[in-house]
Amino acid sequence: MSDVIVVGETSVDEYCDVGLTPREMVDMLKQMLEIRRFEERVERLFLVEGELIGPCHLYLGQEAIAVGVIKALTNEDIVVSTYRGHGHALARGVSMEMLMGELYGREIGTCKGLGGSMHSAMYVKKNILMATAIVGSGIPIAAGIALGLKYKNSDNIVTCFFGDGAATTGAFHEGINMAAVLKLPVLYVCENNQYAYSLPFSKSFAAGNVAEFASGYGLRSYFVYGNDVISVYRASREAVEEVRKHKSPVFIECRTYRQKGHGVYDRALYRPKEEVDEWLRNDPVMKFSRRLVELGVLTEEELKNIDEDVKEKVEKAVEIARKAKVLEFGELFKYLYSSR
Amino acid sequence: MSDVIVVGETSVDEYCDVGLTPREMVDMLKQMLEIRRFEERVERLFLVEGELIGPCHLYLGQEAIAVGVIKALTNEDIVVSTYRGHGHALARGVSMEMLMGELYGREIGTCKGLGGSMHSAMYVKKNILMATAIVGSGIPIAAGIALGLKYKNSDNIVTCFFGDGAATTGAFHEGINMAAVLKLPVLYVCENNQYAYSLPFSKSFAAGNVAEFASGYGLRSYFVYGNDVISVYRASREAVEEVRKHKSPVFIECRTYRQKGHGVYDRALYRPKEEVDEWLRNDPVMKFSRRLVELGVLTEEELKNIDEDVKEKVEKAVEIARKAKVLEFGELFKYLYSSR
Amino acid sequence: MSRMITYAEALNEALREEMRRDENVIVFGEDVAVIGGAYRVTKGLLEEFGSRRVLDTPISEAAIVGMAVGAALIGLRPVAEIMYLDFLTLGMDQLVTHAAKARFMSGGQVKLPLVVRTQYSLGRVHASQHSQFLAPWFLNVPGLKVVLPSTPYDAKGLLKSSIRDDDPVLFIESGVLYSTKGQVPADEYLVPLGRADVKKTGDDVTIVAVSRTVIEALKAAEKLMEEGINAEVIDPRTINPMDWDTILNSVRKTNRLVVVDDGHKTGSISAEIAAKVVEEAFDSLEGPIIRVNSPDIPVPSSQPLEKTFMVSAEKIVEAVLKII
Amino acid sequence: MSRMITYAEALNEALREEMRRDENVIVFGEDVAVIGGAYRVTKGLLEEFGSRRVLDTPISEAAIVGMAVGAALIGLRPVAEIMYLDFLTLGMDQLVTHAAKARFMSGGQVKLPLVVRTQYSLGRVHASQHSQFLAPWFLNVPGLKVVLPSTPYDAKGLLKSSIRDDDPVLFIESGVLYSTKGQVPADEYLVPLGRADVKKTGDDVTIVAVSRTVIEALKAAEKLMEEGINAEVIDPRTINPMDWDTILNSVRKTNRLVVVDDGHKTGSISAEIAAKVVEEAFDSLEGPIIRVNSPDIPVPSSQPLEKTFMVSAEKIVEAVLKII
Ligand SMILES: Cc1ncc(C[n+]2csc(CCOP(=O)(O)OP(=O)(O)O)c2C)c(N)n1
Ligand SMILES: Cc1ncc(C[n+]2csc(CCOP(=O)(O)OP(=O)(O)O)c2C)c(N)n1
Ligand SMILES: [Mg+2]
Ligand SMILES: [Mg+2]
Repeated sequence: MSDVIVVGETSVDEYCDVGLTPREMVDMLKQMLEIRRFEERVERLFLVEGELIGPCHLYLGQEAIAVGVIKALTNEDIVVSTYRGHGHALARGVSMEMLMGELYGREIGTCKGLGGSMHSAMYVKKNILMATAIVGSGIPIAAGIALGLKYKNSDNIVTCFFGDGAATTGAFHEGINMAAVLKLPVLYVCENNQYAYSLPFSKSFAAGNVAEFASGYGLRSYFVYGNDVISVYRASREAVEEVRKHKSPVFIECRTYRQKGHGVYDRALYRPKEEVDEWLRNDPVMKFSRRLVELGVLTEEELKNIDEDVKEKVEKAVEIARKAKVLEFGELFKYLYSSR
Repeated sequence: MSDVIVVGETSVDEYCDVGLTPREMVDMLKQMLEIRRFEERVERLFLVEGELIGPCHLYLGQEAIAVGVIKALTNEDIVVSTYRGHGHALARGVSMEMLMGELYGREIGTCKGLGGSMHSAMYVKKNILMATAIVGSGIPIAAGIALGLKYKNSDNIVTCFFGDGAATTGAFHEGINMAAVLKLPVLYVCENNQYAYSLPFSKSFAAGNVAEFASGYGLRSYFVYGNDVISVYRASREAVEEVRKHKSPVFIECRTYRQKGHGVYDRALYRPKEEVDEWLRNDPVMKFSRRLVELGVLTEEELKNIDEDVKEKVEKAVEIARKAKVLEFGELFKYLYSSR
Repeated sequence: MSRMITYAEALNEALREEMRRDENVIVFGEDVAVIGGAYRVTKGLLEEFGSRRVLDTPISEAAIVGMAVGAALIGLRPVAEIMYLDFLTLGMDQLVTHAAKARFMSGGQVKLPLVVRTQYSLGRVHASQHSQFLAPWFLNVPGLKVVLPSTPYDAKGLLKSSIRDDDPVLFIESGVLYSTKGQVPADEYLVPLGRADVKKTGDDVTIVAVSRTVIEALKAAEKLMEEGINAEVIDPRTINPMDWDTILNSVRKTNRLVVVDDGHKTGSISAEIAAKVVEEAFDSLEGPIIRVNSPDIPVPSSQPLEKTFMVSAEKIVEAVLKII
Repeated sequence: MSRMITYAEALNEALREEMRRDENVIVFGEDVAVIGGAYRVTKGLLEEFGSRRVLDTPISEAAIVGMAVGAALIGLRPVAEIMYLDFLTLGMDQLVTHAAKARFMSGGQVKLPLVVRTQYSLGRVHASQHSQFLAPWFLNVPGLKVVLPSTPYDAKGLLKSSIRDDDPVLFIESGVLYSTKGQVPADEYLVPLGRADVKKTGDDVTIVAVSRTVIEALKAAEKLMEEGINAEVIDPRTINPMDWDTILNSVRKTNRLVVVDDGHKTGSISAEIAAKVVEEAFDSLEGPIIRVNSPDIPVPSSQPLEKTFMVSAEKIVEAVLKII
């Protein structure tokens, strides 16, 4: 990987050099826990309570990426998300009620119930301008947003999340080449969880990794251990600076693992047990909380309290969403056109 | 270009080591002349006589590629061509009358007049199974043909021609990745004439060359001086062997130059004069004929005779095409479906 | 002998039988091999026919359809799966500009015996980007054949015919119908392309319905019966080519027509059927032709809203009552 | 004050005026900058507005449309060119599944003021892959607006309105009309979207025609005049949303309808118009509605065959005579 900047796991000793205050690190852990507990609850709402239905793609196991990348952005930077977007939304500070409300199809939802889980991360007030359910399609859209930012001489950049499966779409190639040729300020973040639905990465993509392939477009490209939030943050901070300064695209591949099935109903029996176990042992939330305790930034007790708070918050969101009302059908026609 | 096999111009001294008989070399020159004189005549039929109309893309300047690559194939190997396909068809031995007939929209045409210039190279009897006018679209189609060949345990391979502009299409990425992942016997030949219509290669593609980018898919990849038919042949022979043996895709980029406009009506004033002149000085037909004379394989006199014969042949094709009849409109409905 | 099996099982049987019968039939697409398809229509094919004939592909819809074009050109009979009809928007160039035209534009030099199988998910809370019923577009693509089965029996017989057909076939399944059951003969049979099926005979009004809405139309016909109205329900099954004779003959008999499909109303399949009938059988018509369709807005995700959005037996009954 | 200018020049003026008026308007696409477009519609824009606002892109139709979506989301008013309507098959996902739905599926959070300009080349010996009239597909895509001008005047006024519109607009030009001339005011004007134009008034029959076929319909009306038949010719100009009132009122007056467009007959724009009229104005109709379209085969390249293939004034006259 000659052309690629590799960022492996960050040792605890290095934590102090990262430039994050203890407070910031605890907040990052809290966000990761919010995603974790939210998704676990959603899973139960589908599989146990049977209260939610339809497609839903959990972010479990990838928490370090959303939190690490988004921590490196300003609130004004734009985000393009996907159908696996709950994590991006929560890391951006979208309220749990609204997110849960969207899953319940309620008017209080981020998209008033019209988008559902797959588009629930689309929330303009938090500068998430798109959550697409078409694999790869966010990549050229992000290029267009970047074109606009550059045109307006804005200092903001756009960050576009997508999976390893997206790397085999035409949109990936056209979009990244376009961004590279036109020099557009986009940070492309490939969350390589090693599966595109049932297809393992090795059978999906002809190159050994996405980062190196992307460097073929002449981009600066990072290959990052994606289960370590601090590693993700370090790489992202550097990458974001680069994008902002040079107004050119930069690429990050984060290696991670989808802890659950592709969608909430998928039991994912196609994966080798050892592989799953290996990655579960490297769970990003456990890893980070252990480190913070080790580092003395947090006590076990405090950790437990945070977790309890988060769980309560999730439960409250469920309560609110459950009781919220659905939009009137007649209202839908208002959302078709802006003008008539 | 670490991962790429570079094949520069072949010196006359090396000609004897290539493994071609003098006779074969003279035949190759004759084919190049056939393309040259055919295209020059076609250009006049459009611009001077005004007898032909519609889109038409001349192969002038690229003759070494069609002839060099196709010489390395057997007649049973499949070819996928494009709208700039007259050269491929003639190098494959498609009759001039039929090709010219197609340009005239006559029933004797390769496609019975239904395809016109842009599809005229599609001639199944010579195993040219597609001539697409949609940039890049032949690339996945070639993968499918290769899938079929491999499935049938055939020793034949498929060769797919396309331009530098095709390298920026989604079809390029999806098609080559597919061929690489499924290990399909395709030879991909990018004729990089340095322009996609008015767009110079440097503004079209983020990477410095297509060959190196393609090696990112894990393919063996060649970067070849495309105005030397012997260089093209040498690289192709090696590449074809590789594809045939390993049943995997191989990539060749031939650097060349479009001597005329994009289409026959385009005066291409957007190109620097020095650039055009430089490449005209390296005209592939002149280059090869001078070498063969130098080598003593051919006298100036014989060369002139061959050229006269070719011109006569072209003129005869024009005569025949002119007089040929157009299909009855009612017949068209027969060609819609194979079955009903 | 016949058994009750699901629509998905019927499709699976069709694939199996045709793969056994003809070595040239191969199957590829996203997630079709190892897990047997997102909706299990290709389940077990990998086990029976091996990885040479059943291939998982990357997420590359344009290349999947393009590969089908190439494989057909060289003599195979590829059956490519596009997981959702929505994703076919990414393969339109290959399907419309290549598969449907290669034969014609080459003056008949080639044939393209390929099938693109896909499904539309309206009715499964999949939201705007996964619920599109894009079938009407393909009415306007000469060179393609387009099939939309509504029952397990038709699904099996039509898929078998599609695979044997020498022309490119777009085979659109209904996601909500996968789990519906119906009688399917144990012995081999085919349902020919281009022939409509009269699902119920009647004299008072003709209801032409497509895919999922056939089920709703039949429910509507039952309710109408209670009110003494005897509706004829016709399922075209193939919309390209359409079996105009069956439709026109029915309208000539009943003199009244309601057309139904799951698409947005404007530019729908129903529009074409209405236009053709008014062109060819104007004198038989005793009232306007009413279309029952989805409204002209994208599909909302929220379940109750999606339900209101969709064509239902009630809406069909209402339409019939308007013209009777 | 008005001048005779070409359809292409009128479009060029529209772009220039809107770019002068609004900094947020930018233009990009293949070959639009340095050479001013394959058909010179964007000629001179690079010189006047510079390379920040007028960009040549690689051959990447999906990314071109996708980039327009993104640019619109962030507040620009991009005008993207797709060189041929045929190539829009490569950008369908972005146009149909993203541009047309983003506002709805987000519960109205965003607006997408983008224009995709393209042209269809039927009539220019471009063969099957470069002559498709795919406009009918977009009737069935709620969330898009679709415009097809037939005169230089309309071309300019409609393009200006499209650029100012806050919703995604697909603007389909006719390649054969680029060189046609017409009166265009020197002063600024707009032609509103969603309003049909009565190109000629008449009482005996209504002819609704779209884009290039409007010219043929007007020629047909002249010929019919010689035979004492006074036809009304309506150009919808915007097919989505369609100005139904104008069409329905005309049919209610003339009681007869012929519908014309350059698409294949089955699934055409004409089908929708016929279906709507029969649904809403059945009682006014005194005869069948006849459609005049291209036949249901791809476009042949050979010039005489293409000519026979296409809609002509003669074919329209013939259709009118059938129902009068
Ligand atoms: C273009 C397209 N093809 C197929 C699908 C169906 N699908 C949804 S997600 C998915 C897998 C995507 O894998 P990846 O990009 O790795 O993201 P992940 O789901 O692992 O986060 C597939 C095949 C789709 N939504 N869009
Ligand atoms: C998908 C697509 N986009 C645009 C065009 C219009 N067009 C035809 S050829 C061409 C340039 C192609 O350049 P390249 O691939 O380098 O091939 P060359 O013409 O130089 O042989 C363009 C833009 C097309 N035919 N197909
Ligand atoms: Mg993945
Ligand atoms: Mg080129």
